[in-house]
Amino acid sequence: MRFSAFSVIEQGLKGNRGWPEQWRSPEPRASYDAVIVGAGGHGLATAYYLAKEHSMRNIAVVEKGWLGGGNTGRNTTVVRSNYLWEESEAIYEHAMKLWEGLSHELNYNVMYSPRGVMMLAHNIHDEQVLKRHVHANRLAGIDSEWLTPEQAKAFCPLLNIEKNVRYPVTGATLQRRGGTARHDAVAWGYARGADRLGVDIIQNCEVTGIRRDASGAVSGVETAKGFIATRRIGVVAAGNTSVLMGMADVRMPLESYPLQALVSEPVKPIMSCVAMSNTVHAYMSQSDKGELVIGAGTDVYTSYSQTGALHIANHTLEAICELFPAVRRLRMLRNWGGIVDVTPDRSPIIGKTPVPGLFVNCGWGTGGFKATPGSGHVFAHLVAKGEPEAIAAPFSLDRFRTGRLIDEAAAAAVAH
Amino acid sequence: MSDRMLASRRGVLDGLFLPKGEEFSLTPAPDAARFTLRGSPQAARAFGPAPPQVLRATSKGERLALWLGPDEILLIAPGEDAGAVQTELEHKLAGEPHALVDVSHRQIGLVLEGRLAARCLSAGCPLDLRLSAFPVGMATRTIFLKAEIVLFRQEDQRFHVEVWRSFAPYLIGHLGEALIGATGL
Amino acid sequence: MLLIHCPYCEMERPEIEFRYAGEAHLARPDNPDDATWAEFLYLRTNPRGMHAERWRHIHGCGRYFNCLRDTVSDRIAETYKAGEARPTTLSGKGAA
Amino acid sequence: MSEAFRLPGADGCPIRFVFDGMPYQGREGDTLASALLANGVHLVGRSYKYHRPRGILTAGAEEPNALVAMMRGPGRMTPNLRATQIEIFDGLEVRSQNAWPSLALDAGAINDIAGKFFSAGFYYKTFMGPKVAGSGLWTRVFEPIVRQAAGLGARTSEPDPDRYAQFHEHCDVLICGGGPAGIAAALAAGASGKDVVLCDEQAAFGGGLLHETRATIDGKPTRQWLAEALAALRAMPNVRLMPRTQAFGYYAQNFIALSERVADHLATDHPVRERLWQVRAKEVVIATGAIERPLVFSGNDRPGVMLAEAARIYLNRYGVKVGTRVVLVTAHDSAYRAALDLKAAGVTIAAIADLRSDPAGELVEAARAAGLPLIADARVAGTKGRLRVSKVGIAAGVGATRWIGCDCLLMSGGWTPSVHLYSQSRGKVVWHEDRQMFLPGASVQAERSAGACKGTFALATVLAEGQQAGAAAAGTSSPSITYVVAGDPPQSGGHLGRVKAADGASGKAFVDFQNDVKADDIDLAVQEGMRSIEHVKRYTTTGMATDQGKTSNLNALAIAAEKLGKSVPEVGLTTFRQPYTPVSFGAFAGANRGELFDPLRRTPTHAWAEESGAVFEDFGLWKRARYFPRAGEDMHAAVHRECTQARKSAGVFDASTLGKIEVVGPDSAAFLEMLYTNPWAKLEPGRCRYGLMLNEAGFVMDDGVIARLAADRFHVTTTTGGAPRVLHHMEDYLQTEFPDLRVWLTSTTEQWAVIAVQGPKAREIVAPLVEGFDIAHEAMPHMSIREGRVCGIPARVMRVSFTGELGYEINVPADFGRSVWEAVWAEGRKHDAVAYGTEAMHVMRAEKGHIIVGQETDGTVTPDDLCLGWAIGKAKKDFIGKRSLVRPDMVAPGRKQLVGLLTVNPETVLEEGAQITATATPKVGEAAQGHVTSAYDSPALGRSIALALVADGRKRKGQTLHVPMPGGAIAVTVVDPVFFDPKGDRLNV
Ligand SMILES: Cc1cc2nc3c(=O)[nH]c(=O)nc-3n(C[C@H](O)[C@H](O)[C@H](O)COP(=O)(O)OP(=O)(O)OC[C@H]3O[C@@H](n4cnc5c(N)ncnc54)[C@H](O)[C@@H]3O)c2cc1C
Ligand SMILES: NC(=O)c1ccc[n+]([C@@H]2O[C@H](COP(=O)([O-])OP(=O)(O)OC[C@H]3O[C@@H](n4cnc5c(N)ncnc54)[C@H](O)[C@@H]3O)[C@@H](O)[C@H]2O)c1
Ligand SMILES: Cc1cc2nc3c(=O)[nH]c(=O)nc-3n(C[C@H](O)[C@H](O)[C@H](O)COP(=O)(O)O)c2cc1C
Ligand SMILES: [Zn+2]
Repeated sequence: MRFSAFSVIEQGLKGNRGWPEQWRSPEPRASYDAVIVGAGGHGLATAYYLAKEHSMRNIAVVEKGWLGGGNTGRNTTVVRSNYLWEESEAIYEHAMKLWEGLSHELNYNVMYSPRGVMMLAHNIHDEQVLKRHVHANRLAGIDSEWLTPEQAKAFCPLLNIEKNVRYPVTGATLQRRGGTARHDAVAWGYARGADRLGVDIIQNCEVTGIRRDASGAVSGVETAKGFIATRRIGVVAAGNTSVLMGMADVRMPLESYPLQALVSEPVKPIMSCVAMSNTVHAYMSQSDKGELVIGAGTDVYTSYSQTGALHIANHTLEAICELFPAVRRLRMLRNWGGIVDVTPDRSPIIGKTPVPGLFVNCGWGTGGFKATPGSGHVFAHLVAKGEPEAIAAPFSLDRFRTGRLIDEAAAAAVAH
Repeated sequence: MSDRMLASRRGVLDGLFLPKGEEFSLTPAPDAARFTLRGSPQAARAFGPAPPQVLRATSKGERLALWLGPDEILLIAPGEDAGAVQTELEHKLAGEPHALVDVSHRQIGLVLEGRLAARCLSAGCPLDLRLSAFPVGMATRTIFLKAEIVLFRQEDQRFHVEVWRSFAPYLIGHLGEALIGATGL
Repeated sequence: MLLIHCPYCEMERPEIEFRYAGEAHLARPDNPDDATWAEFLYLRTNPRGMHAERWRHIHGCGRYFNCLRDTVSDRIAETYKAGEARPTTLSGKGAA
Repeated sequence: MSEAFRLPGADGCPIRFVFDGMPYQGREGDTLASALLANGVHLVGRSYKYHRPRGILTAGAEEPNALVAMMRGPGRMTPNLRATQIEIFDGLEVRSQNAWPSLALDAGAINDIAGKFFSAGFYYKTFMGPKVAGSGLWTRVFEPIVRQAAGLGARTSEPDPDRYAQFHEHCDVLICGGGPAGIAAALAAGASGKDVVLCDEQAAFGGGLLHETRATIDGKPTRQWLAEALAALRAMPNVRLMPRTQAFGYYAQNFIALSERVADHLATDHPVRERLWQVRAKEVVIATGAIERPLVFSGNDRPGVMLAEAARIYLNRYGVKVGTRVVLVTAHDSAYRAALDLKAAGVTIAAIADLRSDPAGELVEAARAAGLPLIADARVAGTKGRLRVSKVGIAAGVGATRWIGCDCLLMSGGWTPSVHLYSQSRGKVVWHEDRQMFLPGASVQAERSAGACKGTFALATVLAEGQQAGAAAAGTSSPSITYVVAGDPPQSGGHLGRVKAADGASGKAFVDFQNDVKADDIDLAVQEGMRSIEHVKRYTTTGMATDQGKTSNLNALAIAAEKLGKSVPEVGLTTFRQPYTPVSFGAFAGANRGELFDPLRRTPTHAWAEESGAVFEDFGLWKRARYFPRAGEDMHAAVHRECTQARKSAGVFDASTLGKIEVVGPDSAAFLEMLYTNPWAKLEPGRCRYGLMLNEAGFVMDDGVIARLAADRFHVTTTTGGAPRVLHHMEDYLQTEFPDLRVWLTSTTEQWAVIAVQGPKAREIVAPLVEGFDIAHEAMPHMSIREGRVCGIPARVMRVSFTGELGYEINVPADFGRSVWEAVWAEGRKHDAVAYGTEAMHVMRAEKGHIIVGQETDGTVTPDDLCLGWAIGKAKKDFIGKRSLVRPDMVAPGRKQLVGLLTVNPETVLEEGAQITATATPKVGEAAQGHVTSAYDSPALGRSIALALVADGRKRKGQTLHVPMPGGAIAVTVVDPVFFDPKGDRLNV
């Protein structure tokens, strides 16, 4: 059934009895043309585009838990494309273009909300780094503006721009097309879309092994629901990628860290944009439901526990209260964590692996939700064709051998 | 050189407000010479006090030796001894591989006293400061919020704290806040 | 906040006194080829289970040491001094 | 009307407060909820989605409905507080939320009628908008509407003036929850002499005992026993009682976070509003009790509908009757206690409708004996009443529905143990089919549960369990005392999920009151394929409100399970997360605000600069003088003057923030050989050398001048921001890669104040102050160091230059910095020297083509990229980063290299960070050739200059490139990065 205002009213009058399943819960078949491991946004989008654009219909997405329950279901939903390096700009902007039509494409309101993403500068070094981003983005045709503190305040009245604070706001960049989207809706929308194209989404089915034939090529996956034969495996398992690749004896340039987020009790709208500050390590937006959605830091040590330490949340809220003194009296409603897969250069890995038939899409770390449509789109191409398209090519595993890193961290990380 | 030229001292605490309460006082430690001594812990002997055990301080007369690490001892002596200590030690330790570095001006000493001294420290220091866990005579480098400190318990309710000079206002400011925060405790 | 036993201070101390320093027992190869060098620089075991890792008691005794921690429960099984071999008492895999 | 529903003889002294503008009277010890009920007020809020009138459901922290805003003056409004937790005080002012124009007539209530269109997840199904977003209906039209409608709490707008404190705490035994279990635990643990902390989220300790009027302990009325027990605990010096203190988070290794409400209940001002306690406990006892479950039937949300035990609490603890004519719907015996107590207080019990077919047991018989009308096998049709329940429709079995009049409807679906903290400790709860409860399983941390939170409800057993838990936690032998309890008849029962509907049933049956989630919303979620409880939760938002589903999660789970045809444990619970109940952001932030947010590091000469009108800049944690404007000067003018004068005569500069590391030991040189690209073995004592540090990936990490003081002693300088990182990096290699080297590192950054004197007159200025060594050119050549006295103080003087001028850097012990600076300044004045700041320093070093790490570099730049190949010891077989320098991409053509840029128009100063392109009008997506790293107006050249990283830059000198700007591209010529005095003649004088 197509979703529409009409169907909502029609069903409403019928007591909502007629709504069908948004996706089936099938048992796995013996074999598939391709198996995507991980039913997060990226994995589901991959399956969707494989079916839609590469007309592969005999596909399974295998998920150890519930679809969208990984980082897709626990992220702070910031969407933007104002990255520094051309390679990054290309892939994140590709995603941004897809976001703009995604609700329509999926016939599912993913609530993509281009409310503007502001990145704050607090000193001269910040200004140099952020202005460099603005210039790079403009050259790449990505909207990006420089704001004075007063303009930043006008755009986000909650922001404190007083000069007499420890880290006064000295300016900000603004990407107006940046914003947020509803995390769960993204997973559900892609799941529904893929399911309608015949993709089997198999939940509660952990992949426990990757089987290879004599030639070394993949021949299938061992799962909680038995062996599933396939010659193409796309691993899209975020924090668990190292574990999965380990099943094929592939060591990855990844470390998995707990990353926390938290929400406040809901209040009437007090913030209509996203504001972030690398210098004080905090960012905040307000969801449509009214709660303030706040991103905290990662713990310092690798871990697979989806919980973080208290002092990490403390530091985040110290910073939030400095930037937005009017929220100090609001209260934390819930605080959770996810496991992010971090690469040495903070850029993703989308590519072939030493194992024939095994492809990987990972390393999105703390920032891959925004890439979901684009990532799925290019990864589908790689899995279908066996070769990456231009946008994805620079993100190969091989870059760690050649040294051709795409270091998004460096520019910001080096404090003089 | 004419004494017009003789430079004068100006410490970081000059003109800084030190929080005080009925059950808490914060005072500058007496002027001191400080050295980090690296290499063989035995080297401390040359300084006076017995070589301190792990996480302990030893003293002889007005000279203090604090264990900071397996091969790191902080030596504290009265300010006027500065020159003497240096020459004396370098002489005695000649030939023995070691590092003696003057850090007299790198950090300052503060003395926290009173029933609330440990409580105020606990506002920023995550260590267990109960006497059972942090007895008199214990010394260690640790952290107070975002400032590194050296903490030495001299009496049940008396701590000697060393902090890098530029972090002193931050530490003192927070101790002041802590004292207010402890109202009614 | 973890409690970590520093083998030099011979005492459990709060996590924020320490600095995490990544996977332990990675030997710096001499005249390696590009692949081997990349392995040393970037490839990590990142196990789901027992992890041998380096910590430095930076706001304490200043020493680097090694630690066996279960990355699922975050429970620390053992800490040992830098240079000492990884204890064999505990399986590398670790209970998840 | 004043306290019409208060029992006669209530003694607490009267307190006046204001709710929605209306003055009311309550009593000392009241919560806002009990005080409002005493005045017959049930309607206190409007629901989130349908704006249905809502009353008070519970008497505690689990309250989903009665949320209000507390007004306390500017910046002190707090939204979403529970009326059941607010302690009233004279002058208290609170307002209801989410209602307009008023609670009684709320426009939003239209949503209630249109409800059927607002089924779970309806917003995912519409507002999709056309292909092009931005123009999307969602963003432009609907989202703003949805946002305005949503968001329960009132907005805060002003900064919060209050103070929040934080403390670390350590104890042997932490007991969370001060009911009978917790108190018995504290008595037992306290007796052992161990350090015990007992916290309870309420103002009074006692939990269930506070309203227990029937039972006796050791022959004493419970409340007397309680008073004596608390007195005993207060008498123990090793026991600490913390009321109003919630344990909200259970973290790794028995690290528990408590939040203490210090001031909100006070009429007077108090210096601290809340305290955050970070407790490390050797052992923890969880005694957090149980929460009563509502029943799910149509109209179960009207004001006047409340939990049975809550009514009993209001009656026995606060002396408040919740109504005059009460109906109870229950599946658990405990509601009969409420009925009996209410009856005894003169309240009419119109009916007890028991869902069970044949209710039995002591309490049931007691009710029968007391003549309370009992309906077994009851079913519910619904309730009536607009702003307050007036009727409830009940049927016995399949019989006809009777509409029974009442002004209060009490319900009890049984009890849900509070396993939140246990679950946060990473323990796995276990489903007990017989009892229909999730209870704590094995302990993962040093923790044990006792009492109702463990499913133990009989008071005697609760006390015994608490006592054992306390003793075990304290490591003492199990205690001797046995508590004798009377008047606590056994109680059982319970119901999960929907109540069977009587005929004629209609209307919404709520599961999650605050988020307006109905039973059929949960059905719908399942129907739409949401088979995981996690999906059901997120699709319907059940359990996601500010109460986190304390009263609703189990009903939601049961309804989902039924619809799925699965058992409750198969479907499972969602995750319990911190905080148990919401905690102020301010409490997490504590005193870390304003100047105390981060250390603010000032140099020894800071005050002088301040007095001299310097403008400062933040530089990592440091404040540094950026420039010293004179009357009427802007930055450009000041910097121009400072540069010009420094090159003409001399300038004095505070370089104290530079990192300094003393490297000492016989193997020092060997160590530096590995850490820096340059050779060190042959550097003679007394000489300095520029040092370049790489990370293992071959990228420039830091640089600085390194001076050799003796064969075994180096004075190493680092960048200001790099200092801690460099020392950490050095220690890493020293301790783990080269442990055999006999070298020791000591940070001396703050030991020395550093005063740089740069310019042709530098020597004349410094000479008169120096004792013990000769600073003449020959005696002390460029790049050398001397130890001696300056102004009579032991000092280290380096002859170095970042500006390209003759220069000295005087290092004196920090306390002498200010006074030596003044002496230097006095000498300088004789030669019209200037004080200059970081900005002039940047300009002058750029004129010389000197890089600044962090400005010319960004972690992706190699020595060769910076034309610093000369700084690499060619003969060295190894140093950190060496191997990486020959990786394929490091030697590939097209790398970005440091060059100078000259704009065609000398007036134009480029913008730092601007991109560089080959063409003047680049197409979208055209690759950049590089970017501008530094750009200034150069006084020495009388024109603008810039440094840049440009692809193959060294090969492109003379070429014209373009810097695209919003106003059009700026043409630039690629030149050598050294603009001024390339031969360095000015140094060697
Ligand atoms: C707290 C937090 C905040 C964040 N904020 C943002 C933000 O604001 N903006 C942004 O762009 N990004 C953000 N991110 C990052 C973003 O969430 C992720 O990069 C992105 O969601 C990754 O999507 P994914 O589909 O690749 O991974 P996931 O959604 O994690 O999906 C991976 C799936 O693989 C499954 N899986 C793992 N192992 C197996 C196995 N053996 N067998 C079967 N299935 C398996 C997992 O169960 C999971 O469902 C944030 C992340 C976190 C944790
Ligand atoms: N008859 C029944 O079925 C039934 C049901 C429930 C309770 N009870 C009675 O309740 C009592 C149970 O005793 P108990 O001590 O186990 O529970 P309790 O409810 O008496 O005490 C629990 C206490 O813990 C506090 N608390 C809860 N969570 C907290 C947190 N996170 N931080 C700080 N404090 C917190 C509560 O404020 C409360 O005071 C007995 O008197 C029992 O008879 C009986
Ligand atoms: C953007 C966003 C908004 C959220 N808002 C709420 C909320 O209003 N209430 C709530 O209880 N949880 C909210 N959550 C948190 C979820 O309840 C849950 O904690 C998170 O998805 C992680 O799952 P877990 O806690 O079950 O591990 C939100 C999560 C996200 C990503
Ligand atoms: Zn240590």
